[in-house]
Amino acid sequence: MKIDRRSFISLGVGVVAGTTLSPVPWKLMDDISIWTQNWPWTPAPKGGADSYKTSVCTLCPGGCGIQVRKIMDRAVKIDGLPEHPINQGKLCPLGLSGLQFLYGPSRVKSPMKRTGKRGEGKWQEISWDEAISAVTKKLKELREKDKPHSVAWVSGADKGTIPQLIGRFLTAYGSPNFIRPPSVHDAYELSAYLMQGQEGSVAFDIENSDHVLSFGTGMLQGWGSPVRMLNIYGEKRDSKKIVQIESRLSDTAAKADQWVPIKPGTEGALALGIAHVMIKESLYKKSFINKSAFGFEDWTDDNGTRHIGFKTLVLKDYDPEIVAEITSVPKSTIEKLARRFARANRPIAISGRGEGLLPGSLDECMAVHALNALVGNINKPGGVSVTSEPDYAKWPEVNIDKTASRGMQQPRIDGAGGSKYPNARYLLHRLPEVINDTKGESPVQALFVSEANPLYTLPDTKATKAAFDRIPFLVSFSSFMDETALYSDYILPNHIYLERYEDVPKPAGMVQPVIGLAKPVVKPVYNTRHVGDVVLQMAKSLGSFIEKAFPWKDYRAYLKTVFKDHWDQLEDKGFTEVKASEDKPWANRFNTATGKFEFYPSARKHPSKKDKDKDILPGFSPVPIEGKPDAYPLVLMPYDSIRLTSGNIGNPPFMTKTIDDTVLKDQTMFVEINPKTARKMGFFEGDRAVVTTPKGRAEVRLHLFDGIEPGVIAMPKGFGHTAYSKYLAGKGANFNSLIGPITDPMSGLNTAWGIRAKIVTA
Amino acid sequence: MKEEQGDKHTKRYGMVIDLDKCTGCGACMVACYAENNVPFKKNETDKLDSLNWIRIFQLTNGRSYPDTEICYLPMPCQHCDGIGKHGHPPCVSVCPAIATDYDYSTGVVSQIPTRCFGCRYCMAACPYHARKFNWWDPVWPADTEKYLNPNVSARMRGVVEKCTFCFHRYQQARDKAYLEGRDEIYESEYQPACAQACPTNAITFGDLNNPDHAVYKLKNSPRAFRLLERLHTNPKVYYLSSKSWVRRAGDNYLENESRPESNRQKIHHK
Amino acid sequence: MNTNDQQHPVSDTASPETGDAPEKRKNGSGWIILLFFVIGFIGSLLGGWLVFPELLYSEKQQPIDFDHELHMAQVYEGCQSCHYFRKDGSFSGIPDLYSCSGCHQYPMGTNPEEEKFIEQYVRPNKEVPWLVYSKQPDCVFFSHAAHVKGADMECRTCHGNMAQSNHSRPYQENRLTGYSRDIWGYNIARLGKPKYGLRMKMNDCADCHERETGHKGACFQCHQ
Amino acid sequence: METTPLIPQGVKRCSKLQFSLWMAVAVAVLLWGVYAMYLVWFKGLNQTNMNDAYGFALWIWADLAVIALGGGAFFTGFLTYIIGKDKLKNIINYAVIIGFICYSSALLILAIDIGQPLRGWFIFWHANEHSMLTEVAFCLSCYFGVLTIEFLPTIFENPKLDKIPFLHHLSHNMHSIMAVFAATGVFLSFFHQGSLGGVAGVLFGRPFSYREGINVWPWTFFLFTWSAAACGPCFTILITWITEKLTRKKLVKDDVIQLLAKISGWMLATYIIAKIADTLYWAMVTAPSMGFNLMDFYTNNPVYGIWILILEIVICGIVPAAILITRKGRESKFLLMLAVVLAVVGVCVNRWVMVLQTLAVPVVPFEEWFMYAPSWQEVATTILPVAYGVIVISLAHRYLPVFPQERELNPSN
Repeated sequence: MKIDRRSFISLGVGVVAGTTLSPVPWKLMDDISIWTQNWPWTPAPKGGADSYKTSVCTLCPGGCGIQVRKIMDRAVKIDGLPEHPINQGKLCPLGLSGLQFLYGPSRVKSPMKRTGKRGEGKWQEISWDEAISAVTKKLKELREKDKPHSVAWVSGADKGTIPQLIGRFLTAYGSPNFIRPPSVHDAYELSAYLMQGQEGSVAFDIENSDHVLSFGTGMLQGWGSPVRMLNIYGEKRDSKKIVQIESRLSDTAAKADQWVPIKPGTEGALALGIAHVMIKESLYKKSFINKSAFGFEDWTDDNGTRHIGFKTLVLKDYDPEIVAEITSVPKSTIEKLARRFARANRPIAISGRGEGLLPGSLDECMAVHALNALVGNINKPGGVSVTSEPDYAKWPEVNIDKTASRGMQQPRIDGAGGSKYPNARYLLHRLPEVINDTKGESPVQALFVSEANPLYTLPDTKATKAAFDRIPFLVSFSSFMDETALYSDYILPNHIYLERYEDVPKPAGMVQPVIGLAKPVVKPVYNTRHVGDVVLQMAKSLGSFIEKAFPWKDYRAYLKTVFKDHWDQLEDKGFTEVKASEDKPWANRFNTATGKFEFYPSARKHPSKKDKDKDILPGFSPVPIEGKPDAYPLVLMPYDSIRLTSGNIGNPPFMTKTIDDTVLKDQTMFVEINPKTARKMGFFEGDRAVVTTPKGRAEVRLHLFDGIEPGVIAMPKGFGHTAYSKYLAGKGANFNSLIGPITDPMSGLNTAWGIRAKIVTA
Repeated sequence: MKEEQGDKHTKRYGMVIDLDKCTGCGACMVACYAENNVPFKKNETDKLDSLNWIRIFQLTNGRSYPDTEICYLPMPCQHCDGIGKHGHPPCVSVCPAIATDYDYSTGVVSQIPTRCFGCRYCMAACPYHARKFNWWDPVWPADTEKYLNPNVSARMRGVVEKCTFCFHRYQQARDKAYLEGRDEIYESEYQPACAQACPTNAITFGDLNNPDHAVYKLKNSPRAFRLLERLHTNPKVYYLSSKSWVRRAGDNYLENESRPESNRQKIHHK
Repeated sequence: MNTNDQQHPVSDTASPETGDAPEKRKNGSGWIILLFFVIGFIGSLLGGWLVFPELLYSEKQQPIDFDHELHMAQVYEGCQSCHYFRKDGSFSGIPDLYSCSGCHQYPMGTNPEEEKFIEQYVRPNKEVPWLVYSKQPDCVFFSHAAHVKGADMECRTCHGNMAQSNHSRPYQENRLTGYSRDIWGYNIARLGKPKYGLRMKMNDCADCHERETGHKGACFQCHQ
Repeated sequence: METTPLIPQGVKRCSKLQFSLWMAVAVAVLLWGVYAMYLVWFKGLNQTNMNDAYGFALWIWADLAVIALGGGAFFTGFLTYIIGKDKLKNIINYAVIIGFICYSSALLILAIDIGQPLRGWFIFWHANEHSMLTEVAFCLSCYFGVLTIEFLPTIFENPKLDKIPFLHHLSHNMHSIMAVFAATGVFLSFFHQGSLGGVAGVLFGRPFSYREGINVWPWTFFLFTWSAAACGPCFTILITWITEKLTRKKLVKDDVIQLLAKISGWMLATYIIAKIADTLYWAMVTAPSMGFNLMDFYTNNPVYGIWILILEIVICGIVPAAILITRKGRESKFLLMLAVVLAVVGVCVNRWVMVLQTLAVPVVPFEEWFMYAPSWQEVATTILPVAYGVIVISLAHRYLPVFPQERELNPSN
């Protein structure tokens, strides 16, 4: 038998025919497509019984209740807690992204010690024992050198048990330098303290107000408790008029009933112009002014000196014609604004810019607050009230030794509460300046940072970095590799909110005294530790009287002691209402020297002696910004977007994904410019440009936007991160690197709302 | 339909989005990503290469400072009923492999990524750009794979995906109803993630055929309009706006052509 | 590859010029050519129908040999005693360790499989990696509630008479797709009555739905 | 080498070296395309510049264009076997080969274009009979089968293969029933050319391409078939001319070309009248009912504006039609070739417009024009079929008796 080529071909044909009639090709074709439907590299999440855990979101001070859906031990979704009084089942994009923080790529997975240069990102994982002993060693060393006051701790909040624990630790250790980052509430609280004599948090009963006159507050962009504000907007839209005074058509302005464009920085003048119309047309609430106000009319003091009152000042200096010139708001608009405000049943005036991370000018805040007094809507439903802090976290004084006592008597490094700024409590923005201005050894020898990211959030990034370079010992407690963590010597990563217990104080601006409790909804994903526990362990390690000041086993035990009777409800429902013992928010009770609402705040201590009345009364002087108009013809302002976090929490990938392509394209951010300004300068939509300010420069693109005043340009806050993960780092520029702080001479607060700038083609 | 016997009528699930209330916060988008296992990339700024089942558009009235107005418009899949009797959306009939269909019992337009072979004809057919293509393999960095929702399949590279009105939630609600021996599911039992999250309650969802559901009344509001009604896509997503320029921006009109407010009602009840 | 071995003699004997004189060779080699065709044809048919299915599937044993009949005698609510519906209407499927260890914290009998279960899983608190014969892929939403509660179907209609089994049969897995062999069925041609329960490819679902409800149902009825 | 039996008798072919060099260039281009294809298949469609607005782009255009140009095969077949224009037998082989190349390229491009090539067979197995694309896929595959059958006899006529009696007889018998295949081909082509037109025409969400029509078939259905029948033969003429220039030989007699050109001319003329009527109805009735003016589709477009419409209808429609239907025009070599090129460009522009401009025009009023430029991978995979075509034609020309008149026109010395 000969086997030739043809036999072979024949065999092949037979094989083909046979195979075609066998299941092989058909089954394989099917199975291969099934394989593509179940590619091993496309995850198929495991199912199982689901459960819901309630907790509170602490990503911002909003205090929303959340329910976390879990499948077995995985957390798969965060939704709003329907029965929660603040958010009523709703949630903001940040809260909804929470699980990206829990499982995301920017977490610090274990305690770390820096091995490379600062900020280089070279780390060595260490154990918790090593980490805590390294920190306490440094603390002991500083105490031995009699310098406990050179330790400072930047804490993201000053209310709640964790900040109080930290404060107590510093007290026991001997440092007065507990510092919280600035907030618009600094100005609110200071105004309320000066004009009403009440210490506590300022609440705006927007729910029950029927006319909201907002001087630039980003009510729908993250101000106060964001979901509360959005919820009010959606649910009570028909029962109130909202007027937004702002130089940019922000989301809030766009959704307001009326948008009043204004020359930026002149909001205070407009408030006084409105006051002028109200007084002149006798539209103010006489019953309140006559009975409960001081300093409205001219008056004579005990020494027989004649003082001018608010009325005289406003009638003399703030005629609508003059105000129209200052603010570029037409006179007729000012009059209409005043009449509508005065005639509303429960009008409320609110000052502040955007989200509220900038305290702003005290004068402006007081001028706006004076409007609330003119309509008598203070400490009333639908108005502004001051609620004192609930006293659930009060413990016996700490017994401290001489070293600590000496340390505690040292002036605060940031100057708050000192002779220059007696009314301020924290002035974090001054810290870099103080350090940089000190010759020789830095006044801060060790800096602890928890739930804050000053290297990103402080104005003038360059100066901040220079100051940090002079601090020999830098510890971050951040859960994430943020800018400050990346720059520190040790990272002692905190659990994130979904892994830890923490009480959540009443959110800013809220009337109802809701206290929330964040609870661990999943086991800690990484080798992290609760910062409260770490503080307790540090105290223990320092020993003697410091240890004795902290008689609790761990943070949870401490928390349970604090909340006593409230604990069960907190554990069960996740929130409770805790009222201060004598709190009557609606009581018409002022604790000023006169017992009245003071247009002329006698408690306003002012270093200058000249022209006292005008300086003490709420007045207007243009809030200065840096830069000369001839070199920098434009004004650069930041804006807040609710889709972009600008505080210590970096934007999660989900939120970055929602950002429009007219705000960020590839890695470059857009600066908004009025088409008229752009045309004059020869720019078109999407053009690349360089923005330069006296503090820095940034490469940007231009977005032509009709909703911004000609001559003003605006950029979003929250970009320009250099840390976190590739999903955030390197996108756009940080506004804080383009601006420096401007200290309000009266309050010490930062007032830098913008800076002069120029743009040139890139 | 043995298992559907209890149904009193055919449902037509739909959505009413109140643009007067929408502040453009993006909560709907994020809630959707989180619920539906939508992945994310380093660069999501190319909106034509970015998986979004609902996307917020910013509309402006085109006037200059200070008369400018803006309006946010969230756009999910419109779940069109289509020309003629319902069941003929632009995308369904074009799919060569029946990877998308119109569910007559709920009115939901489905998309089955495992059936889809990625020809993208449906994307060409959809005037709303509601359909998105998986140009990339989805990647969940670090431990983010752990948060994936087991009720929604992750999509592989090379297929089309879109908003499903969170139909898995309907299925879950049905399961519960079966267990409890109920024929109907309650309005509150089936709400998509976007409607659930929306902080201003701008998104209302329910059965457009059911007079007890909130959407039934809202869709007949004088503020109501739909996108591209003139194409007879007959969407089940309605929008509300008190501003006439916004209502006009929802469709194409010839110059000098006025928006026929009265005709609109006719199309509604087709 | 034996084809290569054969090719050499072929090219040796059949020199290039053979192509020019095909007529001469034709008579003698006709049958051989046919024979080769038949060899190829029958061989690949046999390979395709008999060998291929064996190669396509791998076989695994369940971690514990489970006696359903024995357990059925101990429980009061039939299958749903262990394979129950959760409150939200979802189906629990194979019980987790927690459910089993309710009874089996300590040995209840002397069965070595039970001992193994307690030793290897209950003590170290480790979930049993059961292999699910009827496991559907991730893209499938199968509503047990609709079938068991809504349509009053019995478990064995689809799953076969599991309740009377005394041993866990081997689990066969498709090497390419990772699917259980039960989905396609044990007969590669998908003919005849299946050995265990029903075949569970999409067509099988659709056919049954068409029979029972008059239509196949919309995509989203069973897909997620 | 000239005597090797692989090359048909009595014809002259270039040297093996020359041929190898020529092929090497073509193969190099082909490999570039294959590399791009590999990238697309293994890394996914992110290798392209397509996006969610341009789900269809260069490839689908190439597909549509190549099928329209391949239309020469079915229409010439129709004329030859069914109408009985025997003269065209002298070019039908080449028309079939060109058609074969075009259709196999189209199938390959489709296989690259889909996101899940391994599931491509779903279009047959899970077919949705309502989808134009299903119709396209079925007719395309079937017609490709028909073209293969039509091509086979020519292959079997290779002198070496022809010596195998089985193939010899097979080839002979196939020739005799070729009319049946041609008829099948015409039937299939009518539907898939039409359904390709239907692909865009049925999109009632796209006012730019949506057309009313008869029953389920929009007007574009018929216009596509018509234009393919008109321009396909022009492409055959063009390729024949290029082949003649490259081989420096006359391959087809002028009267054959003239006949084909004349028929094409009349097809084109009638087509362009229908196209103008369709455009007018669309511009004046269909589009305005959807809220669009004609100019809405052509303004805001930074590249071509209204000129693309003028190019398609006037320059590449009316002009070539006018040339081809006049004897003088046809008989001038220059004008004939100009007309043929314009007609080919015209049909390509038409397909381009129906695919890419359809997607570029924003329908939602607050969206903007969408712009697109192909990536190199898309370009390479689109050029791949050209290289492949060059290779197939070169091989066919060298080894197969494609042109019956070649020997007569080039008597060997």
